Amino acid sequence: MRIVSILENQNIDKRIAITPEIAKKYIALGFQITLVEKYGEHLGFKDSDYKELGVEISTDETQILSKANIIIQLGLLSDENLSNLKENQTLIGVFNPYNNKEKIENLSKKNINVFSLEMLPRITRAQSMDILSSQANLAGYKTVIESFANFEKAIPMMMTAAGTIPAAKVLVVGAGVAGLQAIATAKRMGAIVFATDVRMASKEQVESLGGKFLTVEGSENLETEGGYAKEASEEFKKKQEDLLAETLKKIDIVICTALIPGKKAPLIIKGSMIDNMQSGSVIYDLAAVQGGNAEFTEVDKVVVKNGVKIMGETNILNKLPVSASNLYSKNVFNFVSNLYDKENNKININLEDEIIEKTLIK
Amino acid sequence: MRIVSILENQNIDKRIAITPEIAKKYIALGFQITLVEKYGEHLGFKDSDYKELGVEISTDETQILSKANIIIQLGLLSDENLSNLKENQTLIGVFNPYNNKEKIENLSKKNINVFSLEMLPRITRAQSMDILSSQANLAGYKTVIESFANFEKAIPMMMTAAGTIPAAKVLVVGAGVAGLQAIATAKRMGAIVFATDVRMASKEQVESLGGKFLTVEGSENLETEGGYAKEASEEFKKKQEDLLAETLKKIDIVICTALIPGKKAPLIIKGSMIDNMQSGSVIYDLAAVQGGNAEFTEVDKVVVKNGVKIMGETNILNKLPVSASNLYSKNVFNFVSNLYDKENNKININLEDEIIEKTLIK
Amino acid sequence: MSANLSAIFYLVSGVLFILALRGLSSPETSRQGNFFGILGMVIAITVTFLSVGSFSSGLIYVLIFLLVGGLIGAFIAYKIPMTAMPELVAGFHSLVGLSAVFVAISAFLNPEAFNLGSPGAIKLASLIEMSIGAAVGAITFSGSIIAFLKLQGIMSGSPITFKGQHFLNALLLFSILVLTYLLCSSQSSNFFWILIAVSFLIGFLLIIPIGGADMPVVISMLNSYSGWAAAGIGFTLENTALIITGALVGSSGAILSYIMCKGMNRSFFNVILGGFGATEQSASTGNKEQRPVKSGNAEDAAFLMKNASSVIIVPGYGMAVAQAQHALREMVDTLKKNDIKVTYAIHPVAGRMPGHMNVLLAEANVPYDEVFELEEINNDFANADVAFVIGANDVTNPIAKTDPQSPIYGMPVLDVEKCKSVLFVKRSLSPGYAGIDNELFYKDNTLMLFADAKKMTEDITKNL
Amino acid sequence: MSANLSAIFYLVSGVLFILALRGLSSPETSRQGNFFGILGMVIAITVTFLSVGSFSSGLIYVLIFLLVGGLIGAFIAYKIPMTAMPELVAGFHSLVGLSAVFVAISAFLNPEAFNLGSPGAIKLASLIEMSIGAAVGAITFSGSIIAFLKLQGIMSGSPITFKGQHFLNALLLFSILVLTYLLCSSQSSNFFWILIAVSFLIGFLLIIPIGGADMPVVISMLNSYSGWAAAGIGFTLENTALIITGALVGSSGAILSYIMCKGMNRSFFNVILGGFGATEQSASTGNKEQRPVKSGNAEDAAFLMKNASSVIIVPGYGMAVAQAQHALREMVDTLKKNDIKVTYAIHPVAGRMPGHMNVLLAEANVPYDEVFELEEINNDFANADVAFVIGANDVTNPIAKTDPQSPIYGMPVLDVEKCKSVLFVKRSLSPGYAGIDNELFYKDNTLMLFADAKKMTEDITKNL
Amino acid sequence: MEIDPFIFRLSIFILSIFIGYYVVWSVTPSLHTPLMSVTNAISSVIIVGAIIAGLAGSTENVFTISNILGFLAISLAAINIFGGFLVTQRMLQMYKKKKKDK
Amino acid sequence: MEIDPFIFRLSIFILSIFIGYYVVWSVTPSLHTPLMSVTNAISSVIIVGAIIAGLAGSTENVFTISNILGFLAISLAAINIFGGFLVTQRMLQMYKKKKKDK
Ligand SMILES: NC(=O)c1ccc[n+]([C@@H]2O[C@H](COP(=O)([O-])OP(=O)(O)OC[C@H]3O[C@@H](n4cnc5c(N)ncnc54)[C@H](OP(=O)(O)O)[C@@H]3O)[C@@H](O)[C@H]2O)c1
Ligand SMILES: NC(=O)c1ccc[n+]([C@@H]2O[C@H](COP(=O)([O-])OP(=O)(O)OC[C@H]3O[C@@H](n4cnc5c(N)ncnc54)[C@H](OP(=O)(O)O)[C@@H]3O)[C@@H](O)[C@H]2O)c1
Ligand SMILES: NC(=O)c1ccc[n+]([C@@H]2O[C@H](COP(=O)([O-])OP(=O)(O)OC[C@H]3O[C@@H](n4cnc5c(N)ncnc54)[C@H](O)[C@@H]3O)[C@@H](O)[C@H]2O)c1
Ligand SMILES: NC(=O)c1ccc[n+]([C@@H]2O[C@H](COP(=O)([O-])OP(=O)(O)OC[C@H]3O[C@@H](n4cnc5c(N)ncnc54)[C@H](O)[C@@H]3O)[C@@H](O)[C@H]2O)c1
Repeated sequence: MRIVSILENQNIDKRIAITPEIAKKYIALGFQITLVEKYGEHLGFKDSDYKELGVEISTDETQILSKANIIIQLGLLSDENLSNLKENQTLIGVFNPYNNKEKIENLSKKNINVFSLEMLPRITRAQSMDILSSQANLAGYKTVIESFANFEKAIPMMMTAAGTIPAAKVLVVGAGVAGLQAIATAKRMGAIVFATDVRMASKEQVESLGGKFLTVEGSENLETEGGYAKEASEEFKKKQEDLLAETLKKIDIVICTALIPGKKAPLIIKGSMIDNMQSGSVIYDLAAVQGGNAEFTEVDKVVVKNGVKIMGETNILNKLPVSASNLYSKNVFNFVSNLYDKENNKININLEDEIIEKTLIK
Repeated sequence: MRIVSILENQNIDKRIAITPEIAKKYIALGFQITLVEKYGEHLGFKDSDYKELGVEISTDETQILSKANIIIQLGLLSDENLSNLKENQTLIGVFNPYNNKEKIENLSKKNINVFSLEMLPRITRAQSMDILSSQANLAGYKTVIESFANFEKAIPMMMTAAGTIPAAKVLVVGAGVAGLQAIATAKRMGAIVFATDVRMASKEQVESLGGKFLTVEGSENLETEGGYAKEASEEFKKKQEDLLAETLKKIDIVICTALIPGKKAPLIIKGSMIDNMQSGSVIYDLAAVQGGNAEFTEVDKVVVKNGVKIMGETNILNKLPVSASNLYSKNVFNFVSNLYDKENNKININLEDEIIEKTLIK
Repeated sequence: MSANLSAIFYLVSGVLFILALRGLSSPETSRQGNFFGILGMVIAITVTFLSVGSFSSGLIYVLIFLLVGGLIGAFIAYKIPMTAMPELVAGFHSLVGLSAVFVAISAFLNPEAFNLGSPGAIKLASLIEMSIGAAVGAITFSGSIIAFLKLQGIMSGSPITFKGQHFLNALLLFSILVLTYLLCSSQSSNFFWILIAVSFLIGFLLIIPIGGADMPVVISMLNSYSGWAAAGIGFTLENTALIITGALVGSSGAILSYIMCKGMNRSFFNVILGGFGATEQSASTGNKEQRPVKSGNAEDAAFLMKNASSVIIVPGYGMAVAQAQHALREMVDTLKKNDIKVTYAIHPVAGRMPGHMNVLLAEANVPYDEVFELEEINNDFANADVAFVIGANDVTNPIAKTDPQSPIYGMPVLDVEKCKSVLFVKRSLSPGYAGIDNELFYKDNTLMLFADAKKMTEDITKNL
Repeated sequence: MSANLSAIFYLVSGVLFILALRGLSSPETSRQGNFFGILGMVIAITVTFLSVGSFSSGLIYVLIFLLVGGLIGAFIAYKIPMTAMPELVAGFHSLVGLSAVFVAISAFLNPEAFNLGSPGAIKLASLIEMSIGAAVGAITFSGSIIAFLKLQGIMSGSPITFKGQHFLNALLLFSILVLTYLLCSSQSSNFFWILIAVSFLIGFLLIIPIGGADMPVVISMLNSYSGWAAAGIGFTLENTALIITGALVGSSGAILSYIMCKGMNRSFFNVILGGFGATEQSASTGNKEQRPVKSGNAEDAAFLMKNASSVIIVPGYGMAVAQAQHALREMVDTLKKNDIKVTYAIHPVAGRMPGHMNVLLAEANVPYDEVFELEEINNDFANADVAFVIGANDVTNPIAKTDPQSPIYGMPVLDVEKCKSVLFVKRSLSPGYAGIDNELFYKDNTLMLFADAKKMTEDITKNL
Repeated sequence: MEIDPFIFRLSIFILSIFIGYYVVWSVTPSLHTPLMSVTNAISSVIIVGAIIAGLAGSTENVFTISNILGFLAISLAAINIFGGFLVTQRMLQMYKKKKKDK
Repeated sequence: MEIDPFIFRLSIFILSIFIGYYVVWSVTPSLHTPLMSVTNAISSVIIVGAIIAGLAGSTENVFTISNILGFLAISLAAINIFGGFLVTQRMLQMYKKKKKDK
């Protein structure tokens, strides 16, 4: 069984899918590995590091792919490379099947097993393969670091002989995995952190990290109707918006992480709210690619509105590629281990297994 | 009495010397103020904000300077502007008199009072005017934020389902004001922080912030000879270097802040040490302008040696201009208050006052 | 032996008993305390022999019975498993009760021997004292028997209640008074026998409505009764040792049951009156079947940890909710001061976000080298004395290893149950994120500490 | 009144005295306790009047003297400033001692009235008891007088020692035994007078070598003596109330002085034997002139803060060195639970780097709205009850406002001294960064808490 | 002027109650179980009464009902005394071992 | 079989010592000063002896030395009783006030 991986388009993604640490684990399980040359060099993993472990390094992408049983990537391969894939090969990565429907259908037709890992069910057993969690977690962290770096004031409170610098106020919109890590990171730095989410369960979670949850008056009535706030009345939404607008006036940094799986990101920070924000504030929109939670978000651009910097990137993890690759490759390894039938040395596509069933794209 | 200030060369310095908050204080003391137009706009202080307080805004720099009794700046004025200054005007700022000897001598000849604030004596009473402390403090903070933003891994320890990210190890060289703030900031973020300094008193200070002081074996003998370690023997220095080299092998981020007043910064991180550092590590050299504490430091460039990024900027505070300006202008205000004889509405150059005596450049 | 001398010796033995109880104020002095108790008893018995003076041939029988009883007692003491302590104490109580009854009867039948007058003309005071001794003794006896049976599982542990129970009890207690009055006025032995019979009945009725969980309180209460019985007999026999000891045991038992109720957060009167407690309990249980858990307080936890040589801390989401990280650090510092090795075991998904626990522990300045991930530390549980699970639940649930049906099947879990003792700090028995019950709560080596994590940790620190 | 009835009443008053002391276990019940004490006293006195029976014309004098004494007592109680409590108690003790002596003499002179035999033929036991009562009473009297004089400052507070002091004391104590023996065997009143005289001398000698600082312990010890004296007289008069109360006061006083010694970290025997303590003290002082400071322990600090309605915390570099921020937060939480308003006052240059304190307080999760900078809070000190200065020094030094020569002249400082009380937590009297002495340490409203900041804060929390 | 000894006994009784009260409060909770078994053992000081009962009466007939009851009471109390003290000893021994372990 | 009342008194004495011991340990340290003044007040129950002394002897001559000493002792003890209890009351009042303040 041969596992291979080639480099992504470096403009889009600097992450890699197999770190030396994980390569070692594959080999221990009995796999052969081939990687393209300079696979990890930009992250400080030298080809020699891989070779020492017994990994084959090759220059020819086509040849690499042709030998492969399993191909592990982050995003889809280039069209050319895709067309070279053969029957019974297995392709693992994050392929966004909604947007790349056609390409993937072609592969399926060729009897290529395509596993797209963002489809993993969020069951406990799949936690160790959950690339969404592992990457969102890092994204949440990095967003805070980036926005702090772009903020022209200091974050923590400092009472000094030359006057007091007040603690910066950070608002985290959406308290999922990324949001929670953002809260934690901002809090560590000494910021005063507020957070908002539609899931009521997140209030406790936010508070467990020392954040303040923006609770809408009258929200108690809502909670009884069921944990989720989706079914919120118009009146409630109005109240929530008012609260947000009011809060934003004193907020220095906004971290947007609100997403709805499979849909466009909800628009939460309206233009009128931004108008009322202090000049010099920063909005970092992690949801930029899905449309953004803030009104003027543009991907990979810094939009300045009324003195407020609104930022968002395609892939913030490009700024944290080493950690991101470490976790990603570990996730994939766990996934492959689950897929692999060691006794018979073959990929065992057991559709009874929810994990395999949900990720396999048919 | 009229106080004026014009913009610095924006390429070198984005800070300003009079914020609206401080303008108000000057006016309350009975001063008039004139500023150049768009003086604080880049920092979010609008001209209208100043005007509301009674500040005069003017477009003509020459005119502004000619009306002035006191001119408050950060760095020296352009040569042209300098030549326009007149007798009995007072110029306050940070003028680096060692490097700008000639220019300042010219001014003195013209009977212009030049006060260079980095010459302030470090006495308790001068603490509120101590621009070195206030700016170094912010620099220490920002250096950490910048180096974290440039580090390709996550800083805090995270034990997750996809594996553990170990806590990053940070070494702070020089535990003065900037160094201590750097220690505090890195520690907050969850890094494991080491620090080194030649002043033995700094050990306790480092530990008071949760950092680990690199103690050289046999240092106990040294301490008895007097608080400072300058008089250290060669043998001791050798030991210290070995310890540092050993430590650096596992360090992810190095923050250099070691300075010796009025001298070139000491070279502490030797090339051989950098060779042994892990690829992907970051060295941020705050001492870059004074020559740097690391071997390959170049001002305003990112030098990559053996996978280690070595960075250093002329003025890191350009990335934190709002906070820096707030503190700077407050410092200067305190200095001016001390200088100003309210009853007689004049500048009172009382050479008995250590603060005035030391800062006045003759 | 002169009456004065023996009185002094009785006083001495009373004082020794006081010292015996006092010794228990700390584990160090406790064994010394027990020794004082034994000494006091030896003195009391010896003095009695010497002061009776008339060494009838009965002496030999006395010695024989003493020996037989002693042997039986010693045998039981050595054979009984430590876990059966509560039953044992209950059983022993019944004996004290019964012997009080026997002594009272004996005195009633042969008052001359005790200097109480002659049959049919017993001194009034003595008659009253005697009745009290006999009645309380009988109540102690039958009550202890029931407690014993309940604890042994021979009788169902669940409360047995019926309508009018309290009324009946009150009636019977009142009848005791009446019977005593009649006895005193008529000196007729019949009333004495009825009195004793009714007392047996009362003991029985008092204990059956009390649930198994409250038995420790009951035992302590019966202990108290046996003390009062002894005191009653003491007055009859004009014996200082019996009076002192009886009063001592009587009041200490009563206070102890009060303290225990407080510790269990139960109302003393509800427990003692019985039945009331039961309804309350069943209400909170709902109709869900509830398995018994061992629950303790901060003192128990502190005791366990103080005597451990290594402790592993397992933090979970509850620690984050309670923001107990600082308090936890404080507790660990105190443990370390006592030379106890403490490490933290972090499960990869503890909390609600990756690295949740790390954030909090770093905030509390926990050194990184004390923090271990699951794989590093999972084998250490078997060698550790105590696992201190604070607000974690799912991440310790062994069902993940055994039941493929369980939603968390396949998740690696921390093997806390391999520790000698497991302490679980949480507010209730409610499940964690995964919504499933945790088998560990019901294990023998688990002690549940029901409280907010911060509060509990602080309390434990206070007790260390 | 029959002897039995009065005995019962005496018992009741004894029990009431026990309850009086028990009431002091918490401030809530303390006033009730005092009431029990008064009640017990009223009962004891009334019963005595009733039981003496023979209402001689002396009764009127008794009442007059009672009234006069009562008025004087009440007057003193109302006039005395609260700060003079120690002197007052010492003074009162002397009275008890003296009255014990008087009663003993009275009984010796007129034994028939007390049922003790006739003059020259007093019962042996009574004679011994009487001697004990008189001797202890006399010691109490003269000892208390000395203590009173020392505390009032009439006599120098410093220990007065001379060679052979301990030997002399031992000799005198031994002579008491001899005198008692002689008295018993000869019934000669002379020995009785000598006995009393020697006892007065002993009291005097016992107290003079004890330093002023140890006086509270001494007072409690004298309290104990007065109890024993009362018990001695109680035996003489065969009075249960006196015996119970005497023993109660005697043992409680002894234990209290032991507890106080422990609290002050002094050896009980050193204090009681006197003189030893003194040498130790002077050694530690060295030869440097040292001004007196009031130093306290965690309990004192806890007590002050518990009774405050607002507390301002002033952290400084020492808090950072001790890493006491978490412990401090814990303490503040506890204070807030007691409804005490707590705020933090941050001096701009507290610590060793700008914002030093903020970093640490944020780490301990102190809410930002409780943290104030100097200008915001400096006026609040005047209205606060307690300033808790933890490891800060220079930033509170008022010399910056007054002495232009001082290196810190001109620096704004926190006006902590305006608080009702100032607590300084630091390890010693050594100066801070600026290297100058701080006047505040020696102020009247300052209490120094010498310890590591973390340790002390934890201890205070325990005592809250 | 003679006081009935009963009153003294009553005093003793009442004072002992106080002692019992205080003694228990000062016992550490972890020793509550040993406390129970010690008090249990102590309360069988009733054996004093049993011995008197057993030896009471004429020297000839030692088997009056009264005596027999006494004998039985002796046995019962003896079980308690030996059992109680020994079991306490065992329990306390356990505490000691634990301490030494570390 | 009669027991000397002295023995009873001794018992009472000893038991009271125990109570004194325990009672003090349970007093909160902040109340140690009131404790001292209360015990001081209580110890002047010696007034009982003083009254007996004052009233002792023949009804005619109430001024035997013995009586006079009694009278003096009464005064001294009375000072103590009133002074002690009242001053305690004042101290405790202070505690109460402080509590209320907030
Ligand atoms: N780490 C992640 O990224 C992540 C993300 C999402 C979900 N999860 C899931 O979260 C779970 C984590 O396991 P866990 O053991 O940490 O938590 P858990 O299983 O959710 O258990 C937490 C326990 O803490 C107790 N608790 C809550 N508040 C408390 C308080 N104030 N004081 C004391 N106890 C308190 C609760 O019991 P009481 O109510 O009885 O007090 C609860 O049983 C796993 O099931 C994991 O799959 C993890
Ligand atoms: N903030 C800045 O930027 C900066 C920079 C440099 C210098 N300074 C100077 O530093 C000073 C700051 O004032 P400050 O009041 O914060 O500090 P300070 O005046 O230096 O006093 C600190 C006190 O803490 C005590 N201490 C040290 N370790 C302790 C421990 N473990 N437990 C308890 N107490 C401990 C010391 O007394 P013991 O030894 O008796 O315990 C010392 O007196 C000012 O003079 C300021 O000018 C400030
Ligand atoms: N069981 C597991 O193993 C497991 C693993 C990872 C995550 N989770 C849970 O899944 C949940 C979602 O995590 P995620 O980060 O992947 O979610 P996500 O990335 O899809 O969304 C991020 C957050 O945005 C919030 N959001 C959506 N619309 C919003 C709006 N209009 N306003 C404000 N907030 C809005 C969502 O509620 C969510 O919390 C979390 O509760 C997380 O704990 C569970
Ligand atoms: N009294 C006051 O009011 C006041 C105000 C500010 C600062 N200070 C003190 O002044 C001192 C210096 O502060 P600074 O930040 O201005 O100093 P700095 O900027 O001149 O130097 C920074 C640090 O580098 C260290 N250093 C120099 N050579 C080194 C070498 N070879 N290796 C390692 N470290 C080396 C110095 O000891 C110093 O700690 C600090 O102790 C600070 O607390 C006092």
